Amino acid sequence: ASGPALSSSAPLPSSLPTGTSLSVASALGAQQLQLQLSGLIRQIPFTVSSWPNIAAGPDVINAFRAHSLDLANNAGIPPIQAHYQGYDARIVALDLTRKPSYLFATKPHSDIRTVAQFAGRRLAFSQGQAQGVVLLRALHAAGLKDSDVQLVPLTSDQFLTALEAGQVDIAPLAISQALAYLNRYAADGAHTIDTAVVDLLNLLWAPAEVLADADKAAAVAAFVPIWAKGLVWVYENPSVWEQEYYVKTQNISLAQAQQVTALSNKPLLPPSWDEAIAWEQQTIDLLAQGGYVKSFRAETLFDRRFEHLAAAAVPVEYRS
Amino acid sequence: MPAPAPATTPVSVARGGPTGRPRTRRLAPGPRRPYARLLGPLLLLAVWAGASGAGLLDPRVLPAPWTVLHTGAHLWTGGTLRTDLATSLWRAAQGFAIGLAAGVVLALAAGLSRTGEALIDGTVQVNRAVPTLGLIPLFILWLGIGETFKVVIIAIVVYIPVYLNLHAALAGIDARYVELAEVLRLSRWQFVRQVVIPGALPGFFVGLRLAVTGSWLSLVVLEQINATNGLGYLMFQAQNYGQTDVIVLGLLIYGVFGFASDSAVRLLERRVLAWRRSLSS
Amino acid sequence: MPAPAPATTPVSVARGGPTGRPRTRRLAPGPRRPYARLLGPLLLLAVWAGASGAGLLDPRVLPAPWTVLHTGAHLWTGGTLRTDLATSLWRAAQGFAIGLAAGVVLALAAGLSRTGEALIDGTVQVNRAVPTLGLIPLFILWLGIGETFKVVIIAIVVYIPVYLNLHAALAGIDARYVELAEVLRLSRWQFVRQVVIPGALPGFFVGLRLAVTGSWLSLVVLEQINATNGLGYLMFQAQNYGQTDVIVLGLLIYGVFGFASDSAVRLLERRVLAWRRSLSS
Amino acid sequence: MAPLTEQLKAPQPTPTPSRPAVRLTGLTRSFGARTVLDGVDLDIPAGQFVALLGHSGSGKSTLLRAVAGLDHDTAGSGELSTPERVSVVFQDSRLLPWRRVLDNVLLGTPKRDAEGRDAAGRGRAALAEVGLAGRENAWPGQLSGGEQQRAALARSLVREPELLLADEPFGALDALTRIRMHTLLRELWQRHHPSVLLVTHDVDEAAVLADRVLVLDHGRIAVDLTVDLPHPRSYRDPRLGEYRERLLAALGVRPDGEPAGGN
Amino acid sequence: MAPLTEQLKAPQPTPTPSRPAVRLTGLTRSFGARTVLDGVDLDIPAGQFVALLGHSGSGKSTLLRAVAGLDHDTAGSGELSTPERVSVVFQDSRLLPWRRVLDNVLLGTPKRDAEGRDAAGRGRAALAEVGLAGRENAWPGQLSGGEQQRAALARSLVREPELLLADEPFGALDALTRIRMHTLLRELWQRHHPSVLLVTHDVDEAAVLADRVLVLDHGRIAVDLTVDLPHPRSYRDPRLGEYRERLLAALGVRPDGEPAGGN
Ligand SMILES: Nc1ncnc2c1ncn2[C@@H]1O[C@H](COP(=O)(O)OP(=O)(O)OP(=O)(O)O)[C@@H](O)[C@H]1O
Ligand SMILES: Nc1ncnc2c1ncn2[C@@H]1O[C@H](COP(=O)(O)OP(=O)(O)OP(=O)(O)O)[C@@H](O)[C@H]1O
Ligand SMILES: [Mg+2]
Ligand SMILES: [Mg+2]
Repeated sequence: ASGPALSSSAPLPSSLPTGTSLSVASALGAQQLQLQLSGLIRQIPFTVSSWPNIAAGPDVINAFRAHSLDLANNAGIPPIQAHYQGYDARIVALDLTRKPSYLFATKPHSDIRTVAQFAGRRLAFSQGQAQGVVLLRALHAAGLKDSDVQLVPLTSDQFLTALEAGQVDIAPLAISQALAYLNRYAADGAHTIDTAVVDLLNLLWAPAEVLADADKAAAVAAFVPIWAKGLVWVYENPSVWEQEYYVKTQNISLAQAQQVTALSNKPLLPPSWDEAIAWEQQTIDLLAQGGYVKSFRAETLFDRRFEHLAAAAVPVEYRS
Repeated sequence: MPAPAPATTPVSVARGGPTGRPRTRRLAPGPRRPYARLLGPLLLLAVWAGASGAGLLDPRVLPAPWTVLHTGAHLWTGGTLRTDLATSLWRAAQGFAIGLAAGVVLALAAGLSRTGEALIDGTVQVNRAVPTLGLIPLFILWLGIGETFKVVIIAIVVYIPVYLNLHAALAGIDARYVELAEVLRLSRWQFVRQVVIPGALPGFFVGLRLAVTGSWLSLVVLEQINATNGLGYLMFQAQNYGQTDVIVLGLLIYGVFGFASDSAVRLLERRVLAWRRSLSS
Repeated sequence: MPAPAPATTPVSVARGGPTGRPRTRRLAPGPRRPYARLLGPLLLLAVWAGASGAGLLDPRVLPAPWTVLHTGAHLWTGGTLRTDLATSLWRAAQGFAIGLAAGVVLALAAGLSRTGEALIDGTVQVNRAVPTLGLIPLFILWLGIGETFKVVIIAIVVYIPVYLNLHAALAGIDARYVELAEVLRLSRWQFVRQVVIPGALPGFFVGLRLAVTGSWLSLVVLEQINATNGLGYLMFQAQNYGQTDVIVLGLLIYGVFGFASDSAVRLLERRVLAWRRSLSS
Repeated sequence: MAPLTEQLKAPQPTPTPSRPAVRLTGLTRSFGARTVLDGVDLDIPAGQFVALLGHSGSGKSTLLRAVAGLDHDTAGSGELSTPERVSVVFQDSRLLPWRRVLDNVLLGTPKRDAEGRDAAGRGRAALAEVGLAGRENAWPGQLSGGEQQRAALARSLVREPELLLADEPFGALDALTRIRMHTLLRELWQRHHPSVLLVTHDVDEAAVLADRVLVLDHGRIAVDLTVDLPHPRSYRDPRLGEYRERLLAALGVRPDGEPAGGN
Repeated sequence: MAPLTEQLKAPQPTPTPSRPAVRLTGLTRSFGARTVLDGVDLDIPAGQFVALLGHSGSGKSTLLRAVAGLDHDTAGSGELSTPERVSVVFQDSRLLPWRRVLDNVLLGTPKRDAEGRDAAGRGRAALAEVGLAGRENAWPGQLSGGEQQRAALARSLVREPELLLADEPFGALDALTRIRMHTLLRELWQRHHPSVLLVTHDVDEAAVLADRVLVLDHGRIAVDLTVDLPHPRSYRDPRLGEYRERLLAALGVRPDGEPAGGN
């Protein structure tokens, strides 16, 4: 059931016809559970036709293409990839991550202590993923070029193994993963190197064709505040989340779950997207320098009609 | 008439007694020992347990069997293992059924008529040469990301060995039996049922065995895409959280399942091929 | 003596002439038509070209054949396609050779002695049930992420169908030929060479065909790990950059390669099995 | 020995009724460069019992396969007409190894025939007639050579064919069993009067059973002999002696069991 | 018919040299509940030519397989001693379909034998002797039934065994070819003096070829007859008549070719 067409410059419709439905990504089932636990799910004024468990950027783009997904939650890279692949999708909400979410872990018995020492070393690199961009940004910040280091192409799920096997000197690990790694290998002289580089964006995005459907665009607009409130709810109820999500559905121990939630970011839903757009532009330029994409204007990735919605839905403390 | 006796060296062979042995050297492997096939896997398990117990294995790399079993028990009672297994089995079973049917029908069509062969056989060869993983995006485009797409991919993984083995097996059916069927004026359907299928069964069973594990294995990849349960999902998750014991548990379940399903197919095979007098029987 | 003639309906059948046809309905598929197997793939290609030409296909989803060919020519002359293909072929060939040897040796050991069977067969069943993808981390730990590790994984993918098909085929060798070998006092080696291997060849060829494509297919996954060239790498890159034409080119190369290698094995098979009088010959 | 058989060629013309059950005209068959059948002309009237003799490798089985319409891919020419319901006993017993003996006998027969008779019952009866009562559930591989041959015979007999082609159906049988099978075959013939073309190597068998005996040599029918004696015939019947000697001579054997004409 | 053969059982004792080539004592073999060999005692002196007769299904092949040591998994007991070099012609010709005829004949023989003779040459010669010159490169599936049987015979002959076990090796041969093969076999026997145990259904063949004829019935040797006539023997030799009739009677056949004793 598609609604009337909506130009990308037209204001968002205010009415939401009954029967409108969206398919919303729920990575590892988290999104859906979050809204259920917080009760926010009852406030959704449209039908959620499904909650597909789709997280990885390429999978999301595929699902968008297949019309199997209307709204997804990703980091900053996938929208750039989608644009580069010629697929038109727009960012409709964003949450800034101030704390770095990645660390550089060394292999056991390594003498590397700073990013500057990366020169000439073997670095695990997954170019289509956030980890890859974090690495590139860190090298850039330390004044190193790609050619100064050995980039070992791997998918991020092989990073841990590659470190354990001593096949790479350095791999960027998500902080939760890095903790697990250190728990096991710190005794063998494995350590981590902090980086100031953040993976700034946690965003909600949708295919342009969804946003060109007046009814669906209205539904998306209605979902953004709920999404924002959900983030806040999780942040404010860590113990419920640990128990109900990590322990019950993810099969991990409470202790491990607590470690993970302790590292989680405070949600930050800025009323203005300028900083995010600038950051995204930097990323694009960085990737373009490495020859991984062609440069373009980051502005085109954002649908600024939605800019104010998320911030308006949360208490002031979560806006800056 | 009694000729000069050649230098014979008679070998006394007593039969039936405890010392009785035939004098002709046996080239066939001898009588089947039931459950002997368990020996290899049990040995492996013993080595693993021994090495773990002796502290030779880094538990971060390969946890001890008891750790894995403990994790298994824990996930079974308190975790999601039960639903994961049920979901995976159900997916595998659906894909398997469809793939099996498709493989059999295509193999019969291609094996019994040259037109069928011209249309089907080359296409199947191309299809099986194309990486199914590479086709996932295409299938998602056509079928969405729901269950259908998973079942279809499993069916593809299953139909290929079934087709290939069955097609080859029925191409190899002795021409003498085909002649017999012609002379007896069997209808095409009788021919298929009473000559082609039983004659091709030995080869078909190999395809079946490859297919059973194939259906199960493809879940590892498929259940990383829009699944919230299933064994593949469980292992994928564990990889995210670095839970080596869960990963090894998953591999163990695969191993046990594979061995069990293989044994089941073989049991069936032995019953259905009871007529066979071959090297192994 | 002349009995009352039963109601016969003689059918006049002229042979050799243009109208001559045998009166017994043929159940075998009839004489082989060379190159007929190309028909299916060519049809597919025609449909693809037709749909592209008519504008029915979204070129972002499935580019036209000529676009793909153009990309191919471009990558061949100006790009890395040549080295990619050569690298992939070399990797596949090494893994294939090792896997083939391992599969044959293991199948013979398991098929010809009950001890071998007890030790090997169950272990192989467990091994093949365990997803090779799930084992990648373990292999990285043991073998690193260099070429060795890739070759070993390809070898594993290859040895499984070879083992399974050869083992089943030799288990199915007619007991009468085994008796003959015993009576002729063949040595075990002669028995293997002159009875077991030729007798098991038809099944072995099926395994070989599955293995050839298997070696090639596993590159899609393997060449994502620490590879900077190879067909799998090319496709992986293309996926990252949404170069649909390159992906389709890769799939096309797989298809062509699969069809060609399969045809080669079949040609070999037809020559080696020239003695066979079967449904297909 | 070719000239010898030539000179012995029986001049006796075959009595040809208006519409023979089997008619071969100029039938030629060859394998590569070897011509095995070199223009065979043969009419078999409906209901005639014909025995076919010939050296090993002379083309008897090739002829039978041609008449049965089984040689789709063998090079050759000629005209051929045969009745619709043909039954063949192959030289090898050709039982499907994966069907039990009874199921082999019943292969392709409907559960009940046109007259409503139970197929299984008839199969059992046929097996009993060939001396295999009680072996209905054995696998073919569990039968002795002669038992397999008899099972194949039973399979042909339950079919009540218009034309029975039998390729040495008694080759693996001992004297007593063989005589029993002869009786059985004659009885079947008396009941339904099929045309029979029986390949045999036993000259006595041919003379005792058949109305007409052919000898195939060098790709042609070299001898065509009508045996004009009433049935049942005894092996000891002195009138058979003449036929026997003529046939043996056509096969190149002297009556004392030595090869004729040196060699 | 059991009582009949019993009453005909030859009382004649076998001349037993000090050390027989083959000795079976109390040999028993059974398949499930069917006892096929029920305590067979048999000594074959080295170099003796023995023919074995018996009804279809009486256990002749089972006995041969036991002597050849092939029945690893058949239930049974008894003592058995045989020479080392045994050659078997199976009841089916059992050529490996994937080896050409000459390669089948040479299967398992070394390229040159102990005396330095070329195996291929001997194989060709053996094939020529059985009338298959020129067919060396044919596949077994391209041979006629009788040709396959002769190729199997050739395979046994090149081996110069101490004991030759042959299970109806002439069953599919016409009269002339059969006589030639008889001659060939006698020649081979004269050259190397192997012990021979020949299963046949042809009473004449047994009487003409063998020094001693056995009839197997109800799992035992029912008749053990020494044929005391000089070689070569003629089929027409009237002295054979008596042997023939005793053997036919043991098989349950009257001399006129009718079953003995009703039934
Ligand atoms: N498929 C084949 N390819 C080549 N030659 C063949 C083929 N089939 C039969 N022959 C040859 O044709 C000749 C006649 O064969 P056929 O089987 O008709 O002989 P036959 O008279 O039945 O002999 P037998 O009494 O030994 O069974 C033989 O020499 C045989 O070798
Ligand atoms: N594997 C088996 N399982 C069951 N019964 C068997 C098996 N092999 C042989 N028999 C039975 O044992 C009996 C003797 O068989 P054998 O082959 O020795 O007979 P034979 O004397 O050689 O007969 P023929 O002259 O018909 O070849 C037969 O009744 C046969 O059915
Ligand atoms: Mg023949
Ligand atoms: Mg026998």
